[in-house]
Amino acid sequence: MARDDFIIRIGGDTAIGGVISTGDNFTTAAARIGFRTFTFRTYPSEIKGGQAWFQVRISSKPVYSLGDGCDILIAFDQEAYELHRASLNEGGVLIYDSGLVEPDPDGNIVRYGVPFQKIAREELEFVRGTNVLILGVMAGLFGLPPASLEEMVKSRYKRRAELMEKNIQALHHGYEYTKKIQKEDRFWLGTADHKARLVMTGNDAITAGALHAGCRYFAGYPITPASDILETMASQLPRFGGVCLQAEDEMAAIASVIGASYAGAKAMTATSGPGFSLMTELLGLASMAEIPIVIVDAQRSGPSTGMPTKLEQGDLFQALYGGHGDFPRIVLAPASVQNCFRVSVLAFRLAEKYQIPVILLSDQSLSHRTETIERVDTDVYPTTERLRPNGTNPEDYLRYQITDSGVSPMAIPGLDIHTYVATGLEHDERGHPRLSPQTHEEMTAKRFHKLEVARLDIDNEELCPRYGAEDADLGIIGWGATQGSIREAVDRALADGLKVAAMHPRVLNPLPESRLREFINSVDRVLVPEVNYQGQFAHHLAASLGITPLRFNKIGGLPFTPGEIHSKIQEVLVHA
Amino acid sequence: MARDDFIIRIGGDTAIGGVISTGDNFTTAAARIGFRTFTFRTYPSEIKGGQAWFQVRISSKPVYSLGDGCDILIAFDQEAYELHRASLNEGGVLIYDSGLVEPDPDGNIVRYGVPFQKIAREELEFVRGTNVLILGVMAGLFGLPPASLEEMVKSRYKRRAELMEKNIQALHHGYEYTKKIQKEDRFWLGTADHKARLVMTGNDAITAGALHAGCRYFAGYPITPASDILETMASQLPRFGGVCLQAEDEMAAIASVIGASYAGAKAMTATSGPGFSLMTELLGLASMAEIPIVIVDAQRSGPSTGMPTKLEQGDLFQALYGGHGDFPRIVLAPASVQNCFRVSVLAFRLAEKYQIPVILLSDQSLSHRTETIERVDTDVYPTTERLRPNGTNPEDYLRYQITDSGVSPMAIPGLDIHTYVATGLEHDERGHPRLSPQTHEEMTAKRFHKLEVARLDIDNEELCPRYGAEDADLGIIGWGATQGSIREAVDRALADGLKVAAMHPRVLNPLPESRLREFINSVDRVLVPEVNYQGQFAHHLAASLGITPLRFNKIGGLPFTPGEIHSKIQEVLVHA
Amino acid sequence: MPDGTKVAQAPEADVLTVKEYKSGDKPIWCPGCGDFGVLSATYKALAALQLQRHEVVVASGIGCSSRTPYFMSTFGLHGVHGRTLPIATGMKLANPDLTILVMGGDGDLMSIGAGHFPHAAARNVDLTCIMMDNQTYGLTKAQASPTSLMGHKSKSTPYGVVAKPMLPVLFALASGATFVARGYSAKPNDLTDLIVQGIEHPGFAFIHVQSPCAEFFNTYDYYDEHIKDLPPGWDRHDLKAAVDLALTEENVHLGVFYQEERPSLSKAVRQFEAEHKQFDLVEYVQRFS
Amino acid sequence: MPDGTKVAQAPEADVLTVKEYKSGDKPIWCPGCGDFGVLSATYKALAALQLQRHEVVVASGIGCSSRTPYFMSTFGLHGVHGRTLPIATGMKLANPDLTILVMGGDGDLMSIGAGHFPHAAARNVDLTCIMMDNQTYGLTKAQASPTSLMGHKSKSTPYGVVAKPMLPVLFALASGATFVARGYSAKPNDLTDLIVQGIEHPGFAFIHVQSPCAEFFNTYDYYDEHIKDLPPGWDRHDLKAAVDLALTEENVHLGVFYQEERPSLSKAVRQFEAEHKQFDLVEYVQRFS
Ligand SMILES: Cc1ncc(C[n+]2csc(CCOP(=O)(O)OP(=O)(O)O)c2C)c(N)n1
Ligand SMILES: Cc1ncc(C[n+]2csc(CCOP(=O)(O)OP(=O)(O)O)c2C)c(N)n1
Ligand code: SF4
Ligand code: SF4
Ligand SMILES: [Mg+2]
Ligand SMILES: [Mg+2]
Repeated sequence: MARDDFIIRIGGDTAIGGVISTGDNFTTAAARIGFRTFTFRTYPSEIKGGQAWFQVRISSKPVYSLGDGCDILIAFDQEAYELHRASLNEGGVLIYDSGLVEPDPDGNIVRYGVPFQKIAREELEFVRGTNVLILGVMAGLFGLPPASLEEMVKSRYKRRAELMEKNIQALHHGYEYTKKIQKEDRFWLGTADHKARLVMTGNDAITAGALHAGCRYFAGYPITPASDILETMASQLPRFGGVCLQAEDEMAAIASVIGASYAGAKAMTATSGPGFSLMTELLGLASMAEIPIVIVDAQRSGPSTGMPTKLEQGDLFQALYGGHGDFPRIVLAPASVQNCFRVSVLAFRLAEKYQIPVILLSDQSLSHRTETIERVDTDVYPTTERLRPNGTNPEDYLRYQITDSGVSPMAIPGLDIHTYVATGLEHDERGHPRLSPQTHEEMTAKRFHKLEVARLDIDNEELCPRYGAEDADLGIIGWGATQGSIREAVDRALADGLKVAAMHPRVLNPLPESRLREFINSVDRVLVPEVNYQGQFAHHLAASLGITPLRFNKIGGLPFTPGEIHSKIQEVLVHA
Repeated sequence: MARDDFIIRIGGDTAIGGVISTGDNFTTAAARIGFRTFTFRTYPSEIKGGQAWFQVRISSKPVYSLGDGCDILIAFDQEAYELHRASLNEGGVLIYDSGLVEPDPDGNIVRYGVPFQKIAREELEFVRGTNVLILGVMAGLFGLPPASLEEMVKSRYKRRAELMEKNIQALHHGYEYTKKIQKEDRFWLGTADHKARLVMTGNDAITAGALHAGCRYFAGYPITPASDILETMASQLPRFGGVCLQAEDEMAAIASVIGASYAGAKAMTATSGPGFSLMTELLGLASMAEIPIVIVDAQRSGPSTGMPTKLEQGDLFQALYGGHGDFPRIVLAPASVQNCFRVSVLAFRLAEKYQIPVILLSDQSLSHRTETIERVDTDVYPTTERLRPNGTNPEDYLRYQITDSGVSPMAIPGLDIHTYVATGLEHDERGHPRLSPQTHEEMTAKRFHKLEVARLDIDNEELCPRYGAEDADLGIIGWGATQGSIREAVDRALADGLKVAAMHPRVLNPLPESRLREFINSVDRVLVPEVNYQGQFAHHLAASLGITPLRFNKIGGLPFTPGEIHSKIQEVLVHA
Repeated sequence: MPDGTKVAQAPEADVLTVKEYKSGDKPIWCPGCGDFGVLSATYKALAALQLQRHEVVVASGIGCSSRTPYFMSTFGLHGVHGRTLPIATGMKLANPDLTILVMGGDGDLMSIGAGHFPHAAARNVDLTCIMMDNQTYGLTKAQASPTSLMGHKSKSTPYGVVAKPMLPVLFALASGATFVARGYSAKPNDLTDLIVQGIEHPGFAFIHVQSPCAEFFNTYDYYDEHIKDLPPGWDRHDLKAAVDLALTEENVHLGVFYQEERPSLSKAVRQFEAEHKQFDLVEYVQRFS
Repeated sequence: MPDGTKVAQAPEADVLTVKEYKSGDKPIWCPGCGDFGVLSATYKALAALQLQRHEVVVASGIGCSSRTPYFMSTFGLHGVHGRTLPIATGMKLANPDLTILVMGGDGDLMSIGAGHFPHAAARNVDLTCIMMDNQTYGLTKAQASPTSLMGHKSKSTPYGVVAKPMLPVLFALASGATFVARGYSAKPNDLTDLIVQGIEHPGFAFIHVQSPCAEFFNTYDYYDEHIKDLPPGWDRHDLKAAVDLALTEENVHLGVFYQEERPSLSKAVRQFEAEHKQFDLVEYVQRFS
């Protein structure tokens, strides 16, 4: 029986080039006709040269994760073949450049050797067309209508007729070539629903969410894997009436975001670990002076410079606890690309509503992978404006008024006549410096009280969904981009007859305590899988909820696969 | 019966001046003849003007804390009187400038009004002698031999004969004046042991410890309450053959400390919260590149600029968890001025032995208060040198060799011929960048393993003392400068017949787990008092040891008094 | 630019006098501190320009000089040490109609903040940066600062400063500032005039003010004696002359060293907005389909 | 200065050639990258001076250019973005016999590291700072840098850079650097000579190197055409002339703009040591009794 849910991996040296673009093009073409896709990409640390790889899972049904291993491996060179051969699933397909790769005999897989480079050079006389040639071969072998690819090539080279011509020729050459191949595998894309969806990366979705939420100021300093948020904001914000600044460093970036927000704009910065660490002092200022800001931290593998192109969920401690003194901040973690949009809008909602810094923790896999997502219905995500001192007599205006919610009206220079001084010194309700014990107690309580009120906004099913068995023995609590793999693992375990459930909060501080407690109380044991060494979320849950969860940690720069989590579930429930 | 353990508080506006110096002089004179002293001082945030106060507890027996309230209040002005009147204990003494202060009638206290300013102006014709006049009055009233004060005045003005003369006159004038006063209180300094002790602040003791441990490079940026470490290092390091640099900011300070240590020097920086936050990124570099450094964080009341002249134990989260990615660091907290010396030496020992950043958390009270301490016997605190690649063939040299202890030999440029590149990128044993999952796993484990080995060094009675009842119902776990108050509170509770004990680890990461577990298991309930809002140490203990301690938090810039902790013990054990 | 309706403005006094720009708070500086003169010049400059209080923001860092916002009835932000220029840059970009003053010390702007200064100048952010130079760290009690002279003995440099002092006017000129001037706190009227010009200048205006620390480093006598006006006939559009003088003088010339017109950052970025097709989110996400 | 015994030195080759200064690792730069030229000039300079490998430290930050230490057989430190100058300052102060090279990019030294640069120069730290200027951020793939020209369109500035470019030579001169030069990666022999002079200079030596990014901003044609030597008869001790030229030229003159003798930081601080009575701890604590 043909399988239309399969995983293609493409690997090769970036000096040859085209690994990522070949994958991207195939993905886009498939998505345009209604297939769901889920990609992953990883770059070498070298500037040029070194192995990159791209993986896409394609299906006519929704897909939630990268899956396990790969079903189809396309090896551009020998090193790629050697690096990935072990990941090829049984019954999988190896496609390789027969001029460059010498695969070992292996009866468990199907092999198609094609002399890609040779054909491009000798038959097409167009070496740069190798990638498109490969695309044609992929289309032919796995049933993607060449028309969809042709359309893409056309739009890409629409201003360079000659190149367009040559590429289309290469595409068809590859497609026709497959007629000479005896197809021995069972992977075949049937038909999809032809519904228009979006193919976005996490960074794209976060940016789109921010623009929708009303972000009109962005400042950032380039850093992998957050740079493309800066780049998109630089090109798009002026079209939305906003401003983007490439700052001289990350301190300047967050400082200017604080200034912009003080002056009335919804404002954001995006960075990765090293830059996030540099923002520590100013994060405290934003919290103390109660200035709403959003900080995206696209986590990468740390510490220090670490592995800049690899993923890790290693900045949670810094997000939750970084900075001197006691101050509140809100920490969010989107669980998928689709979810990035919503969580980005939520970040601005909470920042503006509670006048507090909000940290959105993404990671390298989420930043750069694409998913097909449903078109966002922006009406579902209303925007939020901050509380202003409307109507108050300026003489009576208390910028840091102690209120039931802890939130005080914030005047905007130029718009409100309620002048005040925002300050990082301890201060009274008017904002005047005051170093008395009582003031410090009251004001600290006021600032932290906002977290308690915010908790009520987020302690709900939508932002803390539960999945799986009602009467579970094992409860998995995950965060961030691991959601898809956990979900598939839970499905497989349920199919095994195991009683397992999962909860995946989007808000990590304040915790949705009642949902979590209910969940914890409903299961025998709690397992917290995360891509870091110390078990940072498990630590936070332990301290906050008084539990002692099982920890399941993976580091090394690759995401959890559903299979790894499934095995862990089995280990805990079956073999324990 | 005369009491020779009492507390003097002096308050007044800094615009008048002399509050702190009067207290300091009285303290030094008392200490020189063998009395134990324990001081506290707090400054206004204004540059000039605003209320400062000084407190000293004096006794012929060892003193461990500031005590409760005060027994003798010396009010320089009306505001000081009003600010502190409620703190004067029953049966206490109010001494006030009868020209400036109008005290309310109060039958529970003894009052001595003296027109200090008027006497200085009219009788001595030497207004600047007011403070010394007051000193003379204090000496006369409470039995401090005027000779000891005279000696101090002499040495202070040894190069200005005329001033010396006038001051000595003022001193004796004050002393003689008291003969006219009818003494109605019971406070009287008897005799002390005349043993020579040192009067040091915490900052002094930390600096002395560092110099003893072999610190030969210091860089810092001025910040209250750490500036005097910089200042002392600037004047003293050249005398020890070392170098001190006032850096352009805190990032430069820690960066240069990393550079100096790389180049072979034992190196340190000192800062307070805002500067410590700025060091976050480079802290990660030191840990990743395994470069030994010592960072003193003299905590002050945060967040942000907060209350720069007030105390708080609010930077523990930042010390334990600050920074992106997973990386180990060691966190120490001295418990008293005497203990500062030892812990400072320990900081270098652990840093050099484990090639790891060590954070020494002091706080504003410890930084600036003085205690009489026993002369340090430096032989008890041996210095430690780092492991070098002695004898290894340079070709085979592995800077980041995986060893049983996790510690690898570190070559010093110019001294060793084993060249290598220190790096913040993930790296193999040679130090070459390597971004493979396996390398990252192994190297992360190597780095964290050092904490496990270090734990064996510190999980002992000396560095984690226990105090109080053997069979306690309540166990108190404290950290840092709260030790003295906890100790006195435990003594009082034991005297009440309550079963209570305390443990006070000097090392907060890695935790002395076996000592702590043993202690926790030996008591029914655990109480963690700390001067911060979030209960940062309680949180850390909860997550690390799986306990749910009672939290007892105080904020506002003042230390716990023994009475406050005693009441809490009673509340938990008696009224619960 | 910020969303939100402009609140009906309360009737201001017809003419705003110096009094109106004062907050109720009494400056906490030491008697004789130069910063009093700078503050009063600032009040006067605002009054001279009749700026609405709610359209002015005074941003500062940490230091004695950085306390200024509390003594003004305008909007203010008292931030952290050294980051005022980027904070102010964000303010101006987000809300370009505001008048923004950055006020701080030699430590704040030239030591910990030294990395932001050349960039703010190069970008020509439209704001007025008034640096109160007392050649010391006042608030932390008398350590050396980047403008302390070589050999200066301070608590942190007991054997003397070994670094060459930074020359703020030269630093600003070399960084591309479009208005560079020097004032003296003890000449508040001249200083008022410079601040007025700085605010009127459409770009990055840097005013280096000699503002002695009466408490820890009293230099009144020195400056009273040495301060002088720029040479007669000074051409404020001659960058080379300005640089050459700044290179050699002893930080004693008062007046406008240099002025140039270059599009300010906030103007330039608004230009992008005008030149490019406006999007809404629906149009924008189109590109991902 | 560090404690610890000097380990007997292994016999080095009698004469050290370029080969000996190479590490086993092949540079990972793109073909044509200017940094190759800078690296080879550095090898040659070390060979010319016959420096012992274990007495040289190459310190760098983050960026393509900052990868240099891995390709050298000397000691090295590959730190974090922007902090190399203070790291190197610590090295030199702690261990003054070392020869220290700071190597990094225009982003590393002039953007995120801009705050440290003037202070290292003012202090005259005895090291050689080689800045490989490609007017872009190579490693993060082609965003604008502080030396990008106005109007330059990059991924992060799609509508053009609006800031005035920083002028590294001017910046160094204005900050008090005592040796300031410019080289071109495509003229490695001249560059070798500059590096030799920089290392021999007893103080802060700054060498601005035009080192094009072949991948993202290929400026070879421009520089091949425009690069020229300093005017004939150039007096490297004339600060005013150097500043005036740096102010107006297009970053194209090669050679030593300026050199001056001033006590270096490490010399100056050792002086303190010599001048003051030595203490041990017992003597020191005496003052607290
Ligand atoms: C990050 C940080 N480091 C250090 C300090 C301590 N600090 C406060 S003000 C100041 C310097 C003050 O000097 P300057 O900026 O010249 O202002 P002045 O007081 O002389 O007006 C310092 C170092 C701080 N608040 N924050
Ligand atoms: C704190 C921090 N911010 C950002 C980055 C990302 N980053 C790495 S290199 C670089 C700039 C590279 O430009 P440059 O210094 O000019 O070196 P080049 O690659 O051009 O040689 C940036 C922004 C980082 N590593 N650390
Ligand atoms: S310390 Fe100096 S700068 Fe600060 S207020 Fe006093 S006189 Fe002014
Ligand atoms: S990206 Fe540019 S700077 Fe980096 S290695 Fe390639 S050519 Fe050199
Ligand atoms: Mg100053
Ligand atoms: Mg560059």
